[in-house]
Amino acid sequence: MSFLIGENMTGGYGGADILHDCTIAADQGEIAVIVGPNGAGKSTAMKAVFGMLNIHTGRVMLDGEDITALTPQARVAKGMAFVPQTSNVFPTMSVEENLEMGAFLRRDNIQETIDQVYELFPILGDKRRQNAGELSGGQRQQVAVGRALMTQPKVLMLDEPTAGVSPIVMDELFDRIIEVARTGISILMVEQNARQALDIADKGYVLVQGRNRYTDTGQALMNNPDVRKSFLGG
Amino acid sequence: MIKVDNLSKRFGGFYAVNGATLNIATGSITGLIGPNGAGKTTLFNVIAGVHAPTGGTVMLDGEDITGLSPHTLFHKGLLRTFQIAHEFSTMTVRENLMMVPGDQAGERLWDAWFKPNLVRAEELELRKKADEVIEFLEISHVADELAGNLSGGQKKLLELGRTMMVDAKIVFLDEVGAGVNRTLLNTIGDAILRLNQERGYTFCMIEHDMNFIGRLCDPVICMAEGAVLAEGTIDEIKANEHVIEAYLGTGLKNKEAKA
Amino acid sequence: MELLNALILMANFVLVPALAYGSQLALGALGVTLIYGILRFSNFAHGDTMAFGTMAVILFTWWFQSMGINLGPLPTALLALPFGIAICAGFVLATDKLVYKFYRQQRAAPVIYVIASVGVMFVLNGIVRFIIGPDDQAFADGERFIVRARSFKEWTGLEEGLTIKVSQGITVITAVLVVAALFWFLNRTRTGKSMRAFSDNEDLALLSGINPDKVVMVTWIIAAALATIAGTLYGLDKSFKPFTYFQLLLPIFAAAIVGGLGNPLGAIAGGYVIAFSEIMVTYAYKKFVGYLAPGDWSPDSLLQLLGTNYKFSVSFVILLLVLLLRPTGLFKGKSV
Amino acid sequence: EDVKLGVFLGFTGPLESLVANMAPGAETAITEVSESGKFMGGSTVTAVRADTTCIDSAAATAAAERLITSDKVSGIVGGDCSGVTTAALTNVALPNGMVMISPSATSPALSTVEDNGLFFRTAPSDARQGVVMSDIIMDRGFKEVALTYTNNDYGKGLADAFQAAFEAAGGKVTISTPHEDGKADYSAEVGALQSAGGEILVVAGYLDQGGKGIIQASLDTDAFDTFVLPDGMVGDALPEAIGDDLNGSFGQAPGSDSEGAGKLVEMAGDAYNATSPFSAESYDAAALIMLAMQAANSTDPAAYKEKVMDVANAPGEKILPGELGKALDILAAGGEIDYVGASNVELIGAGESAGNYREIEIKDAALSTVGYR
Amino acid sequence: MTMNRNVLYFGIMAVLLIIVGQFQSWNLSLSILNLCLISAIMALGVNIQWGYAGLFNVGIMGFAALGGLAAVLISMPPVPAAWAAGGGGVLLSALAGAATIVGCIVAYAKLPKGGIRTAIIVAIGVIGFFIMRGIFVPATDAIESVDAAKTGYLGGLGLPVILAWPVGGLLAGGVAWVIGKITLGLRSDYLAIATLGISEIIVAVMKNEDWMTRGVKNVNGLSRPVPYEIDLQQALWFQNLCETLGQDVVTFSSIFVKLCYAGLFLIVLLAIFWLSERALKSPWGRMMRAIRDNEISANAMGKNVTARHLQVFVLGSMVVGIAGAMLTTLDGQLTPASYQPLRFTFLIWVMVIVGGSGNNMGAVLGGFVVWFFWVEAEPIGIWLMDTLTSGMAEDSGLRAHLLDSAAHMRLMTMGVILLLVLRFSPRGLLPEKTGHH
Ligand SMILES: Nc1ncnc2c1ncn2[C@@H]1O[C@H](COP(=O)(O)OP(=O)(O)OP(=O)(O)O)[C@@H](O)[C@H]1O
Ligand SMILES: Nc1ncnc2c1ncn2[C@@H]1O[C@H](COP(=O)(O)OP(=O)(O)OP(=O)(O)O)[C@@H](O)[C@H]1O
Ligand SMILES: CC(C)C[C@H](N)C(=O)O
Ligand SMILES: [Mg+2]
Ligand SMILES: [Mg+2]
Repeated sequence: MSFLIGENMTGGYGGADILHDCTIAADQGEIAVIVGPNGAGKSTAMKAVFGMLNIHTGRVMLDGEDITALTPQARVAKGMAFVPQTSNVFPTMSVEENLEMGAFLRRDNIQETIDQVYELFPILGDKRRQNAGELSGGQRQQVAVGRALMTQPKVLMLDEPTAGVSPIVMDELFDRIIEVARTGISILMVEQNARQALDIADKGYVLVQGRNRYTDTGQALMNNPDVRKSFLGG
Repeated sequence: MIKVDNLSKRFGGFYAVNGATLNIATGSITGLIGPNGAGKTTLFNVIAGVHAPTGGTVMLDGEDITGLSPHTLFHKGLLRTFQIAHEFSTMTVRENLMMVPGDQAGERLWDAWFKPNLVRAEELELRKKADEVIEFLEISHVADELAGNLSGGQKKLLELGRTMMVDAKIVFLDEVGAGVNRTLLNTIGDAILRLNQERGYTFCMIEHDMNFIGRLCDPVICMAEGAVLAEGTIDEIKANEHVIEAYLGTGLKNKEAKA
Repeated sequence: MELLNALILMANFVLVPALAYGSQLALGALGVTLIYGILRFSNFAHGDTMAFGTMAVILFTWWFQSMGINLGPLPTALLALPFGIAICAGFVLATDKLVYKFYRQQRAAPVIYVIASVGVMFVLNGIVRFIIGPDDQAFADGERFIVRARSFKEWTGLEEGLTIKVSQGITVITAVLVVAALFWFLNRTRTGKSMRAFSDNEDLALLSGINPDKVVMVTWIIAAALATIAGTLYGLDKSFKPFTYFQLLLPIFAAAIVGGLGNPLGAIAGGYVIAFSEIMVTYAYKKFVGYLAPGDWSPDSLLQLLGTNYKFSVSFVILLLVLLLRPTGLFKGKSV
Repeated sequence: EDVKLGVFLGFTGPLESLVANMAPGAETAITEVSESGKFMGGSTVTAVRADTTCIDSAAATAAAERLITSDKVSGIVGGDCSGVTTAALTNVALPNGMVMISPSATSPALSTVEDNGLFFRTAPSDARQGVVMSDIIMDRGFKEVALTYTNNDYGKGLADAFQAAFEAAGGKVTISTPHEDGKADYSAEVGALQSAGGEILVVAGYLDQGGKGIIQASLDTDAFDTFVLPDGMVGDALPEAIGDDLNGSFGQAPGSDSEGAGKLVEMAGDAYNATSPFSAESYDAAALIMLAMQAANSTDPAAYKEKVMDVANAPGEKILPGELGKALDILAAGGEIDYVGASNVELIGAGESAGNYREIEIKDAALSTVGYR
Repeated sequence: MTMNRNVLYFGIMAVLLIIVGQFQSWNLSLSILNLCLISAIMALGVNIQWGYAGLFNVGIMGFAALGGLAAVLISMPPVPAAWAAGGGGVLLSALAGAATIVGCIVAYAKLPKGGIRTAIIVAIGVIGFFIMRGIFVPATDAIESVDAAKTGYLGGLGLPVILAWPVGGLLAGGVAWVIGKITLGLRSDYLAIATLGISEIIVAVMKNEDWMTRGVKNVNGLSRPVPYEIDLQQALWFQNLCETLGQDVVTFSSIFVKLCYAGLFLIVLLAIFWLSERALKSPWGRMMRAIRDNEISANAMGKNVTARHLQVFVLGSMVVGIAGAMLTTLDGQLTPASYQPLRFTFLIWVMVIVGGSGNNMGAVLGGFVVWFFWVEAEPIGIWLMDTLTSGMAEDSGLRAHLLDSAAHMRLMTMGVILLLVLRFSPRGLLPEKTGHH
């Protein structure tokens, strides 16, 4: 059993089900990447794992504990962190305050972590006093990831963290993710920059219409011609 | 077609665009790249009339369009998409598309009240067109869904779809590719090429996916710190040291260690 | 001498009253602005919340008075204030539970909250009149004046007097303290920041482990405290009458908006802008000019820019001018 | 048989606190008559309240409509404010042929309103009060006054009447400025009034509304120390609230030498304050309607409207509050009465109070009557 | 489904009115109905602005008041003595005012930009203002002293009052155009308070410019578009009619008059409803919804947001103005002091939201329901108190207190009803249909 697993999840936003018997999981120190066409239900699956959506069948387990019934805040307290795909910053708060909010539940000194984030994304250090709402799209994305890193989580969930960031920052980001994973943290990530992502992934999921279509190691999926053609852009 | 001359835009004490000068040739697909915060989106916003420039001019086909409002520019054939999708979230996908064309008779109150037949005929036409676009973008199954309920990528597609509803002269695309599935992005790339070749649209697109840029764009302009850093073909740009240092980078460092 | 007289005249009829009135508006506007800033709607029930809180304070004051407890020169109401705040907070929290919570869960549009608050306003209106009646209620005691015009004249030998009331002094000081405290709270403390975060992006606040129920609760408690303080100070200075508190709503909103909704500093600035413009534009400068003019000459006309019947209009014209230059108020407020 | 009377006053709105003492005034008369058992051969009378809101004509019209057509009242005591009274009169009472006796609508315009003889008031027109007030001020030797009035038909009408009378008598009004009731702050008004100057300040307002606010602020800033108080300002509440500072201020209110007012105060006891403005007039308005019914021996407005003036004026036995039973007896026996009531009612012209005024002065923080005019 | 809801709710409304008719009186029921009709029109006006375009206009009161002003200016007879005394002066000062404004505009256009230009414009403005006042004040004083108790104003044109309805619309629309030009750049609550302020200013002017409106002295005795009850009662044909119907002449005369009003109001309501509905369901409506949804995007899609906002602001205000003129006509008098934001602004908003914003049917229903309870809340409150206290001892203090407070229960009842409706259908009784085309 994996450290984090959303098992056989079925559910949606109140209308028709979006997810059908969908399973995603990540083990400690492991990077799991979800790919799939737009509207496949990737973000929905992430939200389901984070408890922001009702699933009527299936369950979510963290470290052997069933957390299906917990609220999102409670999951944060259990060491999960999530970067949503859209509206993922506090627009009228400064960059630094955004980061502080990421560490809201932490009681220790957070300055060190803040400095680490600034090191990772130097532009944020320059703009620490600026409101996040005034940042460029890519800068915002960096704030969002930075905010999640502030939690010092056990599980880090990222919904398209590289959307809109420049190649150099994307590389930095993936580098950092690998580092983070190496410290034993589970990473669950949705990506459309799929090839780069699968390249560093231990495990990959291809989701189509709310169902698991392929599940394999990152490399295996990359080498699967069907997957390449239909989902990775050839 | 578009001539941007020494354009600048200041926010508070900070110059987001700082003396940018560039040309977009008629019939080209010009790529615009640059690090996050280089001022690309701001440049678009100034050209498209969302922000008034602090200095400099913008010309469209020899006409000074500096500071004109977005809706005026729309009628001059200048369209743009938004980096952060700006769909009409309480309207259906189809309505989002049908509202785009300008000069609809039904948008004039008098005709809406007293010329129902005219309006009805026009609506049929619009609907057909909208359905074609929907089909093309592979979002038929959500055609009657509220746009606010679309997935992130679908919203991006809708954003692009709106520019396809009218005959534009020049279209500014702000990261249409971000968050779009790569397979679909290829299809979109084909569409852009087709619009460019068959209908003569000029494109200027911001993108961070170098493959996508490489496939479509010539020339490519790289911005940094509010000004143009380099311009050239994709290969020239890829080889430019400044661009590599500021933007492209040299790949993953940790990958090997990990394996 | 004449110059001094002129200055004292202005101080007595313009500066002091405008400062006091401005502070009263500011305290009210703070509550409005806080709710707007955090819970993102214009709370039309605020005037009546002020009335409710003040009513609670009055009842306690009476009780204390009847037991002979007092604060010497200061009004007993100050002693009753914490109790009034507690009751008002309890009531407001109950309202939230019964009314607003539902819309929060529904993620209703701000206008729905606004209209719901109109409903709450109606209900509060009835409750307050039901408990304490529609009449004026006297509850001020202690010393009334810090400086009194007549004594002032005697001391200084000037023709003009200067009055500063205890209630005015308390009001101005409280307003400044409260703003400073609120500003500090929102921008420097963890809870304060989490409240701003909640208002910025509710979902993301959840994802950061911020407890929305706590944010909402704290917001309402502070708002109730502000309302009670504002209402009590106003009542001490003028008088308590439920209908007047409803009428206060308009200038209070004007103040909050001029300053920029959601910004505590804006509320203070807005309060003074409204108060000073009301008083200065409609003031008759006849006497003032009379003192300054040489000899015994004094102007025939009143030298009044506009009659006081237009004083409300004046403050709204100023408001408009401010908004035209700065569409979200002096201090860059929010807008939903 | 049970006869219903409408008590049509502003229970909510800006005059709600005055009405709190007016309605019981009217209801005292109603209970008195009803309990006497002598009304129209033993009929009872009940009061039906309806809200004029004082300001909202539409709501007032609807309420009057309800009283007449649904509650089927036989007469209406009210309305209170001149504006809504006019609306209810022209829109509802007139078409339905209903009698209205207002205790407090004092606008001069109501003297000439078209009413088919259906409208009366136990309050005098402000045209008269203006003259009386001017005389009082002149007699005390003041020649220059500042004037502020509550910005409604009552305040404006009274202020105009006063200013005309005062200036005709050679006085000077340095400034005449309105104030809105129920507003948060009156510093601006007081500043302007003080600057304009004047020996005393005439406050044509309401004692628990802006009028009080103006006086309080004037005293606090020492802008004025003597005030002239017309009817809307006369009441115990004012000296009670303000205290010794008000000593020396003076004014007038409808009223007369009669013991009637005192009687009513006795009858009211602690239940309400019968010295509050228009409380006495309310009692009288209700009494008049019932007495006129008795005289006509009919509850049909068309019949008893003719009798209102008869019972109100001489000749006949004088009737004070508390003596309604006696009056009913006399009328039943075919005799004549001259209703004096709590406010010394004397109806003149088109059926409005002649205007007897009680001159008052504040002494030792209390109202005291110093004469009658 | 929605069709059924429409029928259901309007059916309930009809039943309520019938109950009032049966148990209270038909007169009352009809006068409630008339106000319901007017309220429905006002609610439609607000719905056009808010529901279609998302304009938070809280200045309804001002436009209703302007409609009322139109009723006076159109229908009251002119006062020749007042015209003689100061009519010329008022016109002259208006000319002076216009000249000042033109002067400022010319100076703005002709002179080069800079400090000097500003100074000259300010100078022209200030001098013009004082010249204007110099002519204006004596003229209005003269007008106001012409038989102040009865006239003291210029009077109107003496035309049939029904003309005032469209004129009221035009007047309100014209003023809305000016206001819109100034304020429509503002967003949400900022626009709200700006319009609220302007409406207060409009009412303040009507309250204080006696030469035009008689101010707080009110204008009474406006003429009517329908017969007078007294005349009917005397008319032979009417008496015969009553006889055949077996009705009391007096009662039936006022019922008849109310029916006439109801007919007129209904015609106006239906016309405005038809136009609104047609517009909403057309591409124009779609455009407005897009603008409401996202202005930036709509602008980028070629829609002239400012112009459309202005258009819809003017249209909505016109509708409110028409309703305002109708209301004043029904009242038969103009009482400027009665224009209170609670009654004329918030109550109308409550109607729109309770009914369901964005939906014309909803707005109309809201107008009906809310007005009905606004009027009936009082008897309901009293009845409630009576029932509550019926168990208590006759002389219990609490009972007396409760009964005394009954009148205040009106607002409370209203509040409770409002909260209940919003609770059980948060988007209004008849919510806007989204996702329809
Ligand atoms: N409203 C604003 N106020 C202040 N600064 C702003 C504002 N908008 C943008 N900026 C700043 O201007 C710079 C340029 O932003 P812009 O959005 O144009 O970047 P970009 O090149 O599009 O970047 P990206 O690739 O991340 O989208 C950024 O540093 C940003 O912080
Ligand atoms: N709030 C919502 N309410 C109703 N339906 C929704 C909502 N959000 C998403 N959906 C629907 O659920 C489906 C899956 O959406 P989801 O956001 O999970 O897609 P995704 O796989 O993340 O796509 P993308 O790559 O474009 O982000 C879509 O068809 C979308 O229309
Ligand atoms: C209750 C009263 C004081 C009313 C006032 N006399 C009026 O005519 O409006
Ligand atoms: Mg997604
Ligand atoms: Mg950008």
